[in-house]
Amino acid sequence: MSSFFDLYNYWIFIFLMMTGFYIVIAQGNLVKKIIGLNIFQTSVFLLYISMGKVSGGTAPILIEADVSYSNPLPHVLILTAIVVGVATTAVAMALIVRIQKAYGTIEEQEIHEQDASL
Amino acid sequence: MISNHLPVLQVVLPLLAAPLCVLLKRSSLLWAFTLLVSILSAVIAWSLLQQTDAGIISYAIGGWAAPWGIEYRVDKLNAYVLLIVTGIGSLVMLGGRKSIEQEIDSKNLSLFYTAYLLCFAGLLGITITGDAFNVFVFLEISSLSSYALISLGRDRRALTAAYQYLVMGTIGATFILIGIGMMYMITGTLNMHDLAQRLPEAGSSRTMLTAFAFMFVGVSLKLALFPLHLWLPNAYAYAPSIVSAFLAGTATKVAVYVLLRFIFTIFGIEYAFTELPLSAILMLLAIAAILLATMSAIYESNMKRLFAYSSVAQLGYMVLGISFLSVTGLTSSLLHLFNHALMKAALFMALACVMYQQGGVMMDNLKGLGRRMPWTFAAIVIGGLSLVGVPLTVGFISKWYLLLAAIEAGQFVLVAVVLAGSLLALIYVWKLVEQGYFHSGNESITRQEAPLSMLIPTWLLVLANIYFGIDTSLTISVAQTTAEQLLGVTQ
Amino acid sequence: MEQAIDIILLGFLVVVAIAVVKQRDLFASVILFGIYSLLSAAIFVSLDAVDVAFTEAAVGAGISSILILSTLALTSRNEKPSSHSVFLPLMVVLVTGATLVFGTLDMPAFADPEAPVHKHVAPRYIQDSYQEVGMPNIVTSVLASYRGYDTMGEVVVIFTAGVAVLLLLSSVRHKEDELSNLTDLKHHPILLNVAQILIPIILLFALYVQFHGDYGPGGGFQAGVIFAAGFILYAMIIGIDEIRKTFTPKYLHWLSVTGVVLYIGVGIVTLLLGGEFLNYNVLAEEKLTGQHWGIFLVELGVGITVTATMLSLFLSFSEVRRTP
Amino acid sequence: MSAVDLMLLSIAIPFVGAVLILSFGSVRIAGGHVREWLSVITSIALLLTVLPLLEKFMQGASIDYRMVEPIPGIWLHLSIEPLGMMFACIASLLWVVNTIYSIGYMRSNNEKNQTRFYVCFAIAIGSTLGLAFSANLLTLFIFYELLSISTYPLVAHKGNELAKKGARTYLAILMGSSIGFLLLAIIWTWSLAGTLDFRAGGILSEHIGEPVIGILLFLFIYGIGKAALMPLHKWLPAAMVAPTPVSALLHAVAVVKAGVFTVLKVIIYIFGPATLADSLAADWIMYLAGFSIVLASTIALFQDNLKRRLAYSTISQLSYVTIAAILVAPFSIMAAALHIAVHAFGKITLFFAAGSIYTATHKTEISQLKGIGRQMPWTMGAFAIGALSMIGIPPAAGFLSKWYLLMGTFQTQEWFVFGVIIISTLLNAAYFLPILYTAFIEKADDPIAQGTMQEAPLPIVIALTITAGLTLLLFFLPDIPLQLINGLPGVKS
Repeated sequence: MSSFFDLYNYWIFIFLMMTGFYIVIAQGNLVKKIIGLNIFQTSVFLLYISMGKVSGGTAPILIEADVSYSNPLPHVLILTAIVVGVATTAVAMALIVRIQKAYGTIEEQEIHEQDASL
Repeated sequence: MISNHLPVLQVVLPLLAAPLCVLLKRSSLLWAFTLLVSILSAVIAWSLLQQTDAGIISYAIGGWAAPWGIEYRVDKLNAYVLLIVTGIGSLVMLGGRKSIEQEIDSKNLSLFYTAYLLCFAGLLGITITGDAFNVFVFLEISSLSSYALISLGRDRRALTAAYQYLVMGTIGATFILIGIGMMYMITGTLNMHDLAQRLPEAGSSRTMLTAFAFMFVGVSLKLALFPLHLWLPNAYAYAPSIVSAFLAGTATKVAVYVLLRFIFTIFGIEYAFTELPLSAILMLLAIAAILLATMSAIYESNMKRLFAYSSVAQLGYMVLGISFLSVTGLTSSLLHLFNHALMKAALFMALACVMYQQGGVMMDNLKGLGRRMPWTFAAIVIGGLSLVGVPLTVGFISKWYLLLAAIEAGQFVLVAVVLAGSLLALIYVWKLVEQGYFHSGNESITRQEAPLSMLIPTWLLVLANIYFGIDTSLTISVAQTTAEQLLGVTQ
Repeated sequence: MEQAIDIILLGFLVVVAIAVVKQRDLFASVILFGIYSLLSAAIFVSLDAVDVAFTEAAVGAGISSILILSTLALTSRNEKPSSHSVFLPLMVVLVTGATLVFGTLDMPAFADPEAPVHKHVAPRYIQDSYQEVGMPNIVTSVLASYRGYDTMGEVVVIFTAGVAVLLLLSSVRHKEDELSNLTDLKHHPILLNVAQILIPIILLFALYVQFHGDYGPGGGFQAGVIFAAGFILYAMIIGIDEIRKTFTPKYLHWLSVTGVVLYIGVGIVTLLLGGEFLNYNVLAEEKLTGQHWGIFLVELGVGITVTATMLSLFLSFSEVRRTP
Repeated sequence: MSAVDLMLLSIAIPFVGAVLILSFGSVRIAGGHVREWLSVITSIALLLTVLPLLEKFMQGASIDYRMVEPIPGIWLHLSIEPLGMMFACIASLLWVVNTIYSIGYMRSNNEKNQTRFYVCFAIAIGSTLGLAFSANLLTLFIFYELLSISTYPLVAHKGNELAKKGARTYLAILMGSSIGFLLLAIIWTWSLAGTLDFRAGGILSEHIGEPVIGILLFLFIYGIGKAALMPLHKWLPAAMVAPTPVSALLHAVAVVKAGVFTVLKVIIYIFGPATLADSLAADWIMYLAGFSIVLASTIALFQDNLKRRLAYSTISQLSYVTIAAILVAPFSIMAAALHIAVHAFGKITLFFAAGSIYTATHKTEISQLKGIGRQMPWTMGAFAIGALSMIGIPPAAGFLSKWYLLMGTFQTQEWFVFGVIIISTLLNAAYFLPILYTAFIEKADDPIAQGTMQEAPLPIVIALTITAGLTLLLFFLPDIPLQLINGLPGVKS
């Protein structure tokens, strides 16, 4: 088993992920949920990138000197994931605007009440 | 030459067609173009399925060999799923024009078709790829477009349904992302085939277990596996009719495929079923899905929601088949994958006809429908009987194999559950029948049948429900060989 | 020293994240999220992921925040206290978190060069990509060539989002003639002057990022976002009308289609030239030249689509009618 | 035309008829609706197909046809054996009579949705023919389910709450038992034996031991809800809401006959007499059937509603077949097979008579029937013949099967069954003879009606006269059924 100092980075990221996740599932405001989702995802990105890190390594842009590079693959993946994240946020925001127009609120609970009263 | 590139064309064709839809403005052109693309995709899928007879097809995108580049890898399993998605897509589109014109704003039509094709391409992309991360990318293409498609429903609840789906779907996708990351961490690769070889070498570890757990939960969310199904009923219920028909026939099937792929190909039976109690977990979830979702369906008065709940239950049957870990069990799941796609596409297409003529799909709209729309209602009844598993329909074949698997496994409790599920399904189907045929005071009703352009595709699907319930040479042989391949049983 | 910075940054992240949970003012939450994003970007830099840092800063702190703020302007700023039961979410989160922590216990130590991730697949990118693709920036090589197909998917994702937002907002947008009376910040002299100086530089920088991605951090995506940011800044401070007149929705739409089609088109051309889809080697006599051309074109496609879509997203939100 | 063609034709004719009726049925022509003519023509065409088929079969033609293979190893497979041939003859013969009767009944009572009625009727007959000619359990199951589904609309025909409720019970029990038990039993059989073919001597004998025999036997017997073994009998009284021709279809022509037919087939060809001969479970079924006979007869005794009394009589008569089959002695199998025919003719006569009374006088309760014998002599004469057949008094055909059954009990020394038969015969007499007494001896309450002839419409009278005649004829000329039955495995030992 690895020691605490080898892993604390991961644990902090996990804490951050869970904070975001908590906001998504526990809070009722639609915008707030998406903020939580973003925090959740950004923290996952941190986890990914951290696994590509090589101690003493440098950014994976080739230079003449004989150095070790960090793993570029997670970077590529996360670039894609960031784009996916913003795309999701955009769609979510558009939905929220429409929900506001349709229900006059963006609180989950009030929406449920309106639907239930039908 | 072109036959070598079919794997990539399978996805690129609709993917390229999607933005090109913007060039077209006329509704008829848009429809014809989308239909053409769907049918061409189905042709490609069919020839891919033929090609897989000779073995697995591998296509290195960008000319980079796997695992450095992204590989498209087609075996019987995904060729079969590709055929389901494209086949259903084509038939739904064939009958979709009028319904789409009625339910979608005319100024949004190009964008609607664009989104539809994106969703279509996304589902195909998930199915065909041999790269774990590529699954995530195409998953998001299909998800984002389906959120938009669902939100276009006329009822304002379509918006909240789409939002709920968006949140659940994104959580699922993020879980999948975490799972992929951990698998990558253990093995250093993203290629599924490579993962399959390197994961056992890495030996089981806590990281692997976590990767498995996150993949499983993530995929289950997309699959609407009980109890993670909460997004599905509303999403199917309030989406535009054609979107419901398309998604009900395809989206969850692709999710089941992903589940199979990652359990059987990537992690392997050894790990998933020997080291983990996956069998028991799947069984429990399946039982709950079958019984509880069917019960919910019985009390539902919105037809689309009713059939959406029934979908959750039917997914339970598929998962139950997997849990037996036998050739028969897996065959039943794979058969049901195909058969259920046919049933639900037929039913939701018929509901699209009802929506088109009646403007609603509540129980009340069904009163006397057997007279008013005899063909449409007959389609609903046959689709319903197929759900129950009455002989001469596809549902019977699925149920036969599932029960056979349960009997072979000596699991008589599960036999009882499956039978109980069928009988409960009989109840909700019969509610419809009574409403449509035996509602008193329906003598004065005039006929208002749906237009032929919608009826014909609906009936093609209905007839497919019967045809594949009688001539099963295609489905059973593919399902069986695939099941044997997945289980590593060679005959 | 490096570790100390790390720990401080991580500490900040934790504080910000908790603050977002507590915060009831949505506007503040968004700003906090922007800060969270920027801090993450800083950590990305310290983790050698410069491209990612660049993108996170531009997207998380930039575009995402703008989109959420635009939404807040149309909805409400304050979150109502939730009467949700806290127990169930808390349990879910605890179980999920515990599973993850459990999973880390067998993970290789942080930054361990012997970890499996560094031993398979990645070494080839580091060792051979220069010979095979000819780019100093390995991330660009992998992004645009080895895994160019993922990137194509990414462009399609952005395009999809554009389509989705247009579909969603079409029914609540102003008509063309109602648009002129929207407010802008033209009357703030300082803002105006700074913007007038800054905007050309931003656009120039975007061009640099677009075409220099082969050598340094950056590429089509980052460039597209920066381009869009420049125009958005212009729209917010100097005048949205001119932006709107220049970039009509139709035009933007065409642009974003062009980008996607350009990317896929490159793939189709490689197919026609007898290679696999997106195998740039066949684009020219010399393999590396082919790679160069291929990457140039697809990055251009990415840049065009991203610029157009981002701008279109911003404009779509700005045109939503305020009255319900 | 070859025998196979005739067989296929005989199944196809009713379905084709159904399609024609559906398409053109509502058109009016001189003398009624097209649907009536079409029904008559179809039913006669069917009879004219089945009779030459019977001839060819009696000459020893082997008739076998495989259609498709929906599940690898299991074909949709048709072939004719004696029992099926007999059943097909009964169904097609009675359909002709029943059609004539239906026309009279449906017209006189101004029933709605008549096109649907004739269509479903034809489908039900087609399914019955298919069931009779099924060569394996899967094929049989398919037609069995088709029969349940196609008769549902007939039961729910009136469309009012009562009809819907009755039809719901009908369907729930029939499909519930067939999906819940029968299907399971079939799949289990398949997984044990690797075949579902009906084979002389049975297919299970080598594959199962005692506990499984019992469980499977129970699953089969209770899975075949159409055989109405108690407590799965509730659907029969519930289905009494249907118009009388439908009751005739259920009780005589098709549905319950399909049930006991399936029971017989399963016992003879799936288990095989040898397997059951010394099975404990078979004894249990025997006791349950005996119990069912006595209890149903007792309940019948207390029913004032004529159709309900007849329904409970059917329940008890069906268990005769089951109990005879489960004895698996040569004579008892003969009795079981013969009773299918005998009961069909007798019971259809009784229902026709009940319907005739209803059509002419709108009376449904036995206590209202005082003096009706003088008012409707043809009807009540036929009723008397039917009743005698049920009790088992010569010269009605009912005597024959009871006789063989008693012989069977001597063969097997099952004195329990012997006792049951005696008690039940007494009970039968006790609930049928008072009806005759009320009808013929007692004086009507309403003196005006007294003595005036007031028969039902002609088609009805013709129909019930034919069936009553057949009931008598069968007693004097039982050659054809007996010749067929002698061809059954297990009879000629």
